Amino acid sequence: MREITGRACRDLAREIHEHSGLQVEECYQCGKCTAGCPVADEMDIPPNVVVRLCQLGQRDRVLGSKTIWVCAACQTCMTRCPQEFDIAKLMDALRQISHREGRVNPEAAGMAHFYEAFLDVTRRFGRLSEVGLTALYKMKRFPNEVMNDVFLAPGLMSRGKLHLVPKGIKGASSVRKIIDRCMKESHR
Amino acid sequence: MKVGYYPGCSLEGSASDFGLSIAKAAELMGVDLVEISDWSCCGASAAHSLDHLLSIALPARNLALALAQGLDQVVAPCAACSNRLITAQVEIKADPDLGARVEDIVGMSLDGDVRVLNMLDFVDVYGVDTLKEKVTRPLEGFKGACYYGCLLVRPPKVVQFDDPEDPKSMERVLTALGATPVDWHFKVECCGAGLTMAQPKIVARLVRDILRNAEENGADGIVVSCPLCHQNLDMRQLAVNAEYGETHRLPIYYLSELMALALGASPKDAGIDRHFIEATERVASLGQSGKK
Amino acid sequence: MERIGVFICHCGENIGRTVDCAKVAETAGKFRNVVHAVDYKYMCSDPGQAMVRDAIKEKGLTGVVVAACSPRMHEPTFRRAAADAGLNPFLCEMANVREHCSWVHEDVDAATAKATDLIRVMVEKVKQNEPLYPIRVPVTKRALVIGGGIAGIQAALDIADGGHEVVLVEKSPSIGGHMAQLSETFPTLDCSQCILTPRMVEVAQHPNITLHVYSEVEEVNGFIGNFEVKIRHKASSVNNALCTGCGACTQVCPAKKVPSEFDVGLGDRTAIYVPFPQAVPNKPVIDRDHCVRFKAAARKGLPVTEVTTCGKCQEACPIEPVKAIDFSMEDEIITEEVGAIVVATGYELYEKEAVGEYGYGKYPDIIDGLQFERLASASGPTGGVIRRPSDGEIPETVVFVQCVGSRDRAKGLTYCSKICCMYTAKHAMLYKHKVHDGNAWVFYMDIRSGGKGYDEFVRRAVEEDEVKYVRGRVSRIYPEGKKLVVLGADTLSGEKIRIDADLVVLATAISASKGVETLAQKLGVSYDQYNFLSEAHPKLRPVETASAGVFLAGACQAARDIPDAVAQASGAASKVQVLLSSEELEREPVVARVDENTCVGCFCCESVCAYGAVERKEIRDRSGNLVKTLAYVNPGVCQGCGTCVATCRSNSIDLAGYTDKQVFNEIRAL
Amino acid sequence: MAEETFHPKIVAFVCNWCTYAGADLAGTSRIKYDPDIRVIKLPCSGRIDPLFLLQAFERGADGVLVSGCHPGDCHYTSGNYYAQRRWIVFRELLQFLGIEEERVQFSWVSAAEGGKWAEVVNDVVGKVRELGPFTRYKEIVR
Repeated sequence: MREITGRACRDLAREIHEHSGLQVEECYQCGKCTAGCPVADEMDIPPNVVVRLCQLGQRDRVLGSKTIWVCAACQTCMTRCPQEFDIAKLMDALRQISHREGRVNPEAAGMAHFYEAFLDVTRRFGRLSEVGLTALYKMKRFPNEVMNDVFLAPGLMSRGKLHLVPKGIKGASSVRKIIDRCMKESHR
Repeated sequence: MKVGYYPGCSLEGSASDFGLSIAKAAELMGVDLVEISDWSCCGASAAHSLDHLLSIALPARNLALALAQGLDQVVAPCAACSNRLITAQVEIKADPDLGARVEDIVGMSLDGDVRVLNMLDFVDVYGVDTLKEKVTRPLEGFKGACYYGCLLVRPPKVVQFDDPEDPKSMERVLTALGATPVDWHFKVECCGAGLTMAQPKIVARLVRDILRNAEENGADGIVVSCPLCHQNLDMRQLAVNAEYGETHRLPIYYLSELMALALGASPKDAGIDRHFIEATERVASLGQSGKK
Repeated sequence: MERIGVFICHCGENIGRTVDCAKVAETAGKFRNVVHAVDYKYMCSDPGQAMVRDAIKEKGLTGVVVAACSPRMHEPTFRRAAADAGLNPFLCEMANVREHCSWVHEDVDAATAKATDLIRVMVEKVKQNEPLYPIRVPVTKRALVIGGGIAGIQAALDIADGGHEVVLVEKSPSIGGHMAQLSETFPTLDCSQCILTPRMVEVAQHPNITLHVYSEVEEVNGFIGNFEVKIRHKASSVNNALCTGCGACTQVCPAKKVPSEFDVGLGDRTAIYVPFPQAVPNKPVIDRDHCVRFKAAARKGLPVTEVTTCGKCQEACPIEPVKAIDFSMEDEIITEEVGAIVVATGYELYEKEAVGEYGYGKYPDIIDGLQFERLASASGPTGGVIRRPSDGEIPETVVFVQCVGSRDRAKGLTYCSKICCMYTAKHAMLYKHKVHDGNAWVFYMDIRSGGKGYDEFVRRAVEEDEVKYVRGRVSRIYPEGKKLVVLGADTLSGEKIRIDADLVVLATAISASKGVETLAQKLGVSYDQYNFLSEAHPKLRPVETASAGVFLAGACQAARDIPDAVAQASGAASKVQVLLSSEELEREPVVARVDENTCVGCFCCESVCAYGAVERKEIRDRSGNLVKTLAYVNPGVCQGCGTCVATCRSNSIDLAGYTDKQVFNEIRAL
Repeated sequence: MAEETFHPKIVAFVCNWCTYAGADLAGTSRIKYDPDIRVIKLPCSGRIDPLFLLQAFERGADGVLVSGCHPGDCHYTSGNYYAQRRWIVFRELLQFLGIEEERVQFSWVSAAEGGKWAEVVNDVVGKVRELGPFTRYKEIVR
């Protein structure tokens, strides 16, 4: 039996409130978010249960869940939530905390790696280049995923849709500064 | 008409056709697109997934640049970009402290107002009727399923764009171009673009559902206004067919491509030849009759 | 020489916690003319009241100030106590140190200081108080009931049976309301019309009831015991005195495709119509917006009598020599005098057209609860066979969705509609009884079945009739082929659920009927943010309103099921009978008085008085010559708002209980 | 600069049916608000004589709040309407006398608006606190 304590409930509720101004108790568990979630079937914990676990102070379970990384951030849940509870924002918050604390669920590491790669490239060139992104992402994923499975690079290039060498921009350095500074501030 | 322009990263890469068609359409509309000089990535889904502050700061840099350049309106054709830019604006307005912090991080001022427009806002500002008058090749007989996806309409309180459950603005434009919008039911369903790379299987399922509903309702093609949606629906179709042993071949058009086309551009100039799913054939002969 | 007594109540801890009552008593004791000041745990208790009575007698008090709760709560209590001790009750005032002080402040010193001030203010006021004596006004022993649904019918019958005349006003062509539309009723499943129609007939035949259908309240004047109500009788184009209700006219009417209000758009009616077979009165009306003749007249811009178009109904009318159908009929304003008013205007359903995720009412096979009632009703458009509107097929799978609009902050309605859990269970049951191998799904958030035999009823639906209950809201409904795809979730198993349904029934929220707020304003009745009318006290005065003589019955006050509506209606009726049982009413003597010596007869007061209480009084000399005309305030009509007082140029009007002297004294005390 | 907060004397003239009841509701709902206010109950805002306000100032009030039923909601059908008309005239008088308008606030609070009553009070007290003590009346009348 898992331990559920009043203190744990209060603490997590407060942490989430401080992090993103959300009141998890606003959720009355109608399940409309789960009902409308396009990727709920691929989640290990349904969205409404994620909120429920937050109400019950189950920090480790939510931060370690696949769900928060499977979430496609499509915002359907919050758009239809009868309580106007911004569950998409909650998912963001949990992703951020989970990533910061290195608790990303191994099965969902792909998404985290993708986001990391995304920011790495942006950090280097100031803009995103799909080639760079793919390359970096694949390096992170190797050997879990093989090079040619998803991204149809040849096709793209023949259609003039990929540039091998990403266009750098003058402001690249300032973008790098922004990213580094934010990461530093947030990790404080 | 002069208006600021924030192409966003994908228009330089996988969505070059989007960029191309916008340029062409703008030219034919007589609109002068002023690119934000030295613009940078908005951080899209990665930033807000990993760091809230960053998800505000990256768009903020571009807003600051736009302001510095004296632009009061900026078109951000990519739905993800416009969404992030607007979100940043909204959050900064709501929380002055955050604003100050971001200004400090970006090292530029965010004073002043710059209105961020998605493609449909842009046409709206330009005037649907004005556009209609400029049409030389009405796309008569073309039945398009207008697909908005997530980021154009959600979150409604932030983007404040059209009806989040049954938006109509793209239909209005399509009609102005002489085409016929079909009534279908997946206008605002998610295509899973954000998951493209890491969760191909999920994406295949989502894309399939969208394609099927469009086909069932008799669409000649799906019309989009977001590079991520297009990339997904166009490129993924082959994957879907492989995954489910089906034979979808539904052309996916950018609204801007159809605009350019209706305003007289050739499919090639409109970038329509750059798709994965052959899309030129269906539209090549459209409106020849009505050609002035 | 004034001798004032001050009594400070601790109200247990309620006041004592934040106000240092003993200290206040001590300070108050030092006020000028205060000869007695004490504090006590519960002033409203018998011993507390005794303290007041004794002090009045022993110390010969000329005025009393009780510092306790709001006067709205206990002023009558203490005034009675004063009266018992031989002091005129209007020489007793209350200082509100609970609602306005101890409950809203935390700092003891600040609260104590404020309490002391509030008492000083009242002490200074009471010094200027004068003995007042209740005003007696006659009571018109008739009642008005607004709304002819089950609540209005019950109230009207009870009052009428009590021997008082009742005027019943209904805006539609027949009484019966929503209950007449229902098929069966929970939890007994007895036929709604079978139990309702006898009551409707009773109303029509009752010697004490005057029925005005197709009518609306236009204007309300006067006050408790003496209301004057103007009622607009809309032109029905049918002379009910002549009409026998034979129905010949409705059979020949060429406009046959008018969506029937009674069948909620699932069936059609003619332009001249009787809303339903058992209608009371069973007399048709012409719906002028759809009548061929009236439309033609409107097109040509001619009076309807000048056009020759159609007129079939009039030809078909067998009444001779004067036909019962009279195209030239116009709206008629009837004036009724009553002593009491019962509001029973009922409810409307929240529009499913407002729910985007369920298709904005675009899809014909997504219907609301009342529409399902019509489908299930033997007298309905499908003769009681459950057929879906789009193609008339019998649905194999029906999904019922609860809480549509209700308990939904995003949709602007935060309240529970109370009856949906029950009628949804009933609907699912009725469907299963009619389509045995059909599938009935119910999406719910909670089952609220508090009521006699209610929960057993729901359990029966689940256990005996195999209705599948799924705990979760539905996120979206959209068509796919001939089916409606319902995307829901079962929060108990954590599963996302997709059901391909043939028919979807939305339990849309109970909302206040449109325009009820305008009526409320005419009646001086307040209403909440959802336009439900407000009772005088949520617990102890549930059928009264803040406006004396006006009572509430049924769903106009909040969502109600039939038994509750009927019970409340009987409650309102008994309140009315209490009122009508007395020959005259005692009214608070808080009324304006004119000083004839200073009045200059400018009659500004007359122009601002909302009650027409200001009359012109002619002063004549002995030989009868008119000396001057002065204002005179009729104490029976005056409601004591004091607007005239503040308007009077020559400062010749004053308001008993709130005289300039009293108010200025209060201000000076600060 | 550390100075103790100024506790203004604020007189509220309220109608019995809406605002007084609203204030009662604030009480029953235990909504806390600033104690620097003293309520004087009148049957209707229509009863409020501009002289009451002047008297209040003369007796050293730093601010005055006048509150009645919402337009259309007056228990006496139209009293609050006349109160408002009178109020408009009175405001000009204030300007003429040179009394800062913020010292006199007019508001609608219904019997159902306990929360609003608390806000209105805090708002008035706050504004008057900023203005500081009202000393000018004596000068003006002299």
